[in-house]
Amino acid sequence: MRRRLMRALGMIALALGMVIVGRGPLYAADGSIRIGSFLAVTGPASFLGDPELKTLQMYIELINTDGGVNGRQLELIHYDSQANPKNAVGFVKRLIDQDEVDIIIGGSASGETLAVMPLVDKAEVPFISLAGSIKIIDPVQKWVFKTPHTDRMACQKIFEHMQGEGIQRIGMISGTGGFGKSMQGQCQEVAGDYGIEILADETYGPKDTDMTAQLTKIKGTEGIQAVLNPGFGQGPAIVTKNFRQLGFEVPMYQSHGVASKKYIELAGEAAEGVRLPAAALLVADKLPDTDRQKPVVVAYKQAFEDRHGAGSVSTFGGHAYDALFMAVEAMQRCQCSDAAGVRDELEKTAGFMGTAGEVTMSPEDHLGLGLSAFRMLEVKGGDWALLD
Amino acid sequence: MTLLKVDDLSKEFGGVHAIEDLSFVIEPGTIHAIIGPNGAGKTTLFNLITGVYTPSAGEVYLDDRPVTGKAPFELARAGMSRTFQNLQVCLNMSALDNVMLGRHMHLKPGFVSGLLRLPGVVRRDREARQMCAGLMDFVGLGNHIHAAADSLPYGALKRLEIARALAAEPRLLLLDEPAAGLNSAETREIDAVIQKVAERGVTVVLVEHDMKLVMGISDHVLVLDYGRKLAEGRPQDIRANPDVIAAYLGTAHAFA
Amino acid sequence: MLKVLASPRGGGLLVLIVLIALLPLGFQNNFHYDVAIRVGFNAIVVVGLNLLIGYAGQISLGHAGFLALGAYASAILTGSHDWPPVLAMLTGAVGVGLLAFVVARPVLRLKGHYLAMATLGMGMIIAIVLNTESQLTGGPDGMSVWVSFGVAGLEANTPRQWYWLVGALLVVWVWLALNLIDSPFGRALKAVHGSEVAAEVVGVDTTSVKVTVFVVSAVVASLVGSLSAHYISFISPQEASFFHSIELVIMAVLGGMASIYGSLVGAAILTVLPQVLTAFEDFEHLVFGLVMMAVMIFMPKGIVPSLGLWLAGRARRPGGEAAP
Amino acid sequence: MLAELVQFLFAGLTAGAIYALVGLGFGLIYNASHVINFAQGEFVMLGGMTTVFAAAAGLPLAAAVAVAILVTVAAGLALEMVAVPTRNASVVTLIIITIGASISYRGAAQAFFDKQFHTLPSFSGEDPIDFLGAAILPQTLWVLGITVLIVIALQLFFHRTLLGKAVLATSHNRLAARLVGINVQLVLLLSFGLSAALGAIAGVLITPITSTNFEVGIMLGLKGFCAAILGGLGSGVGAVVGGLLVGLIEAFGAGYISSEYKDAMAFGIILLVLFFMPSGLFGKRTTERV
Repeated sequence: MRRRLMRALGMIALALGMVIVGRGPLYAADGSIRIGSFLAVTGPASFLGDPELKTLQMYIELINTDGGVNGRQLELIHYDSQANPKNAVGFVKRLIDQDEVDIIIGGSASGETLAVMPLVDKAEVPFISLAGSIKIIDPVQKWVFKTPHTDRMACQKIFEHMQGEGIQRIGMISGTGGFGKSMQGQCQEVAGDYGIEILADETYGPKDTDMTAQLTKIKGTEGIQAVLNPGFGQGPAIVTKNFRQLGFEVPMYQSHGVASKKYIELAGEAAEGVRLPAAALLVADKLPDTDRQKPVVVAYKQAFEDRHGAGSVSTFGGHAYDALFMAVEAMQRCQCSDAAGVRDELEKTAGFMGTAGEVTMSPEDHLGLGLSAFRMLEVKGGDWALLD
Repeated sequence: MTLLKVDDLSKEFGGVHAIEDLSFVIEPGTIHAIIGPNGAGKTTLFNLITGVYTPSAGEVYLDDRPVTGKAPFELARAGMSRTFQNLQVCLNMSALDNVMLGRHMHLKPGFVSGLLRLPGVVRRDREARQMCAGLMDFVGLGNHIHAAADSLPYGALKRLEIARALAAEPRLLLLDEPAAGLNSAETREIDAVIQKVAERGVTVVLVEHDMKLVMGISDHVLVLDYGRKLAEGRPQDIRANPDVIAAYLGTAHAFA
Repeated sequence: MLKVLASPRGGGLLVLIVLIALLPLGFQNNFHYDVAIRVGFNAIVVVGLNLLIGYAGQISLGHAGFLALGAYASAILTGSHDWPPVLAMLTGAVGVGLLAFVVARPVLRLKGHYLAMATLGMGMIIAIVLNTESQLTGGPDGMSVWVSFGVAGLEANTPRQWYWLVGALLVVWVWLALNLIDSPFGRALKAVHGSEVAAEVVGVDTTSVKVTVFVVSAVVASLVGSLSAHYISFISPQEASFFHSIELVIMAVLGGMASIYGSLVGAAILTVLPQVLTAFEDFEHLVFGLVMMAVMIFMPKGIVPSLGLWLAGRARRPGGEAAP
Repeated sequence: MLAELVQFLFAGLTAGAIYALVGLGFGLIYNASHVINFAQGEFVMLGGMTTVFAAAAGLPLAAAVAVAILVTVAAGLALEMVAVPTRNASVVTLIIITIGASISYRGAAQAFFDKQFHTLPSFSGEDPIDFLGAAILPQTLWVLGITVLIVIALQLFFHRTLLGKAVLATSHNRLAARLVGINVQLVLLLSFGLSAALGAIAGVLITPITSTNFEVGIMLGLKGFCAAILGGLGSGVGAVVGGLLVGLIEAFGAGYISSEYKDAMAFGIILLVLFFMPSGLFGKRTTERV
């Protein structure tokens, strides 16, 4: 009994010790602008949520040291949704009802974003999502905006490129997570527009360790001219390795779900020659100086990598950067932070230069990015290179 | 009419015959003992009769109807009840609740009626509680009625099993070594309990090592050796049977 | 009066009713209502699960699957087929009940860790089907539930309305569960845990008892799944995930096995704790794990039974019965 | 056709070998303590992650692996000291304690390492070897080879050494083992340590193929549990056969039937096996003694 008590007390002490290490929330002085956020910092989409949170934290700190927005400090209130829609719904209720935030930036994954949309609509809080699905902005909902390109655009960009290469018959292998599955559906829908036929359509689980079986099946399909892999996380890296292992002689296309240096690091040499659509951020240094996007992406890349290490930048963190600055600029334009004012001003965003591209919103378009904001990249010599 | 008839019963465990071609009959209203050296198959036989094991061959008849392969609860509802050599007491329940469990099939234990706590359920439960407290008194557990089962000593648990079996109001009661592990005073008490049960008209079959107990109260004795019948008859005949003496001389047991 | 208060069925229930009635006085906003409603939903499921795990001693690591099936039945039937919510909910519950009935017999023949594996596999298969059949279920992104829950013109729309609805359901279900465990059926349930063979030889059809409680716990999970789908207005296959199943079991065990009130405490702690622990940021999960281990090591029987024994010990009452 | 079949076979064997190692870890701890350790997958994660971070800190790979095994073994021993002495704890309580441990290990890895994916270089290059028309990675051969070596070593340990026999004796009857003078506490520590080491080795072996992050242990732990149960709890042969079977069902299921339902097929087959063999393929079939 005594021993058990000692062990239990030890554990409680350890837990309490964590309080000191992991500091509690810092409640800024009254009058601050409250930015609410729910991100998948852990769980299956943690590599999205992690850089997104780091970006928000870093820039809010920078903005505050520069005097804040409209003379007021920014305060970040953040919860880890673990990419679980039910958690996200709970946290958004907390952000709205308890924390009374002025704007919500978040939703690393599409499922959690879709889940909270009715809530923000009802509470009339401006919400900028960082997730990919086209369903978030089509049909347009009054209070919901988003920064990343849609999965549909990624499909279109890839197929456009394939068309240029004379590719007509492809095999597809998609992750069964939300991202992969949603993009798989979008690609199936738009493939016909580009005269592309999907001859083999395989999937893998987000935590699978080997995809040679599926790829062998694709390889055995007659007439495949390219393989497309919508998915994120470690899955695409394994697919890429298995793809090389099996000695495919056709090109591989990845999605914008792997748009970070991490992918090249994980897949190693196997990544050579892989093509994907992504924001210019990945090739910031290689952009011509005439490119209007260059200053923005170079600055973000530098700031992020200074703090978190070389090669750590990803387009995912960039989505959070875009959302934050779009919101900040809207607040500065209207000199306000009230929900309706900020929302209206967000909708009027025009010519905003973010990491994803140039954004011009309208009441009919809460994304404001064109297909041209995507660049086709190829992996060359262990780094990204512009294809077009 | 016979109460229980066992016909050419066999049970194999991985090629070993625990019971082989065993036949016997149990008449109503007797105390019937089954004896034999360790490993003779006595407990296996109980398990076969009560449906805990399924026989490899042969038939068991209750009231002349074949009951082989029926589930234990069906046999219990047909009037059979038993105790166990390795105690089977629900230690997560109170002592009284263990005995109340024995009343289960007499209480119309429906799910919905229990959920709604219908008046009939409450009334029957109250009556059963009284009856079971009486039974605990009867087996000598009168001062343990409110105890938790896991607080009772071994000897009390053995008697608790008997009370539980009696609560089911069986016509045929099978007792597996009721006196094992008890001291001589406790054994005498059990002896008395068994006789009183038999006087109420319940047919008792007991497996027992305590020869004094067996010879004192049994009307009829069946001797098993290596799963087969070695002898059968009245206690005084068994005592004189040369085969039985030979089998038992090899063991430490001595006749009283 | 004193006697009523002293009995768990009378006193505990009274305390519960008073607690539910008074809690809103301390609520400052809708978020507080939201947490309370979630506690209520979880508590209802966990009471059902505790009948299976705590009382009958049959572990299940797949009950989130049943909950999710109920949720999806409601979402699909009210959304795509315009069924009234109550009819959709009951249809889902009947379907889940039938499914549970069919799998119960072969699954419940298994014991211990093998039973854990089988129920886990069953839940995983449900989750995989929900994730894959996206035409019907919306796939991993989940689907919205637009229809408000209501019966005969009465609708639950505001957090307040949901609070009273869930509170009332919880009280009724706790009352029924307390009745049940104190009935002959409940005795049979506990006996299945204590000694299956002993129960059999006094006439308890243990298979039927186990199947009944398995089906009941599944149906309760399904009903709560339907209700929470309407409340949250969104469902995803993560409802059916292994983690959700485990979370429900942890609630039952942490609060106290074979303790109805323990289930309520377990549900409350595990629903509220993550909200509190968000303050630890990066250390949130580490602290959560440590707290869980500490509770189970210090109180291996769960919070309510352990506290009950401790109180009984302090009062020096011999042979204290475990709290129901 | 044959090439396809061989490709599927190796895909299944590679994944299966890892499941088998995790399954063996489950069995080792179960045998000694009757605890099902749901933190088993975290040992795999700790092995991989610690190696990655030790290597990044400048240690040569071999030294990094050694450090990783030591760290993981320490985590295993800590678990033994915390979880096992809990008296009056039911099976379910012990399961919850190990789940708490797995959450803690995951939380610690997330806080003290990071949340990114990491990989290690393959032990002998990435050039596939052609075998009957199928392309096999050298790392696959490492996985299979080391798994075979570990299985043989465990067999020798349990049947040829006094200590191994002591572990076996303890698993059969802890009280009897204590009575004949076996240091049961030592046996318990040994089993947890050995099991953690197995997990760490599995983590190191598979990281070059699949990469690792703080959450990879969840799925591997689950699959290892499947392996241990399918094979029959406590049976070493069972865990290996169970692990390989689960891996093969997934690979052939994905290759020949449906990649979306390959996991469901694996679970379905485990259910079917349990319906007919309630103690798994090689589990002890006990008749209830009453």
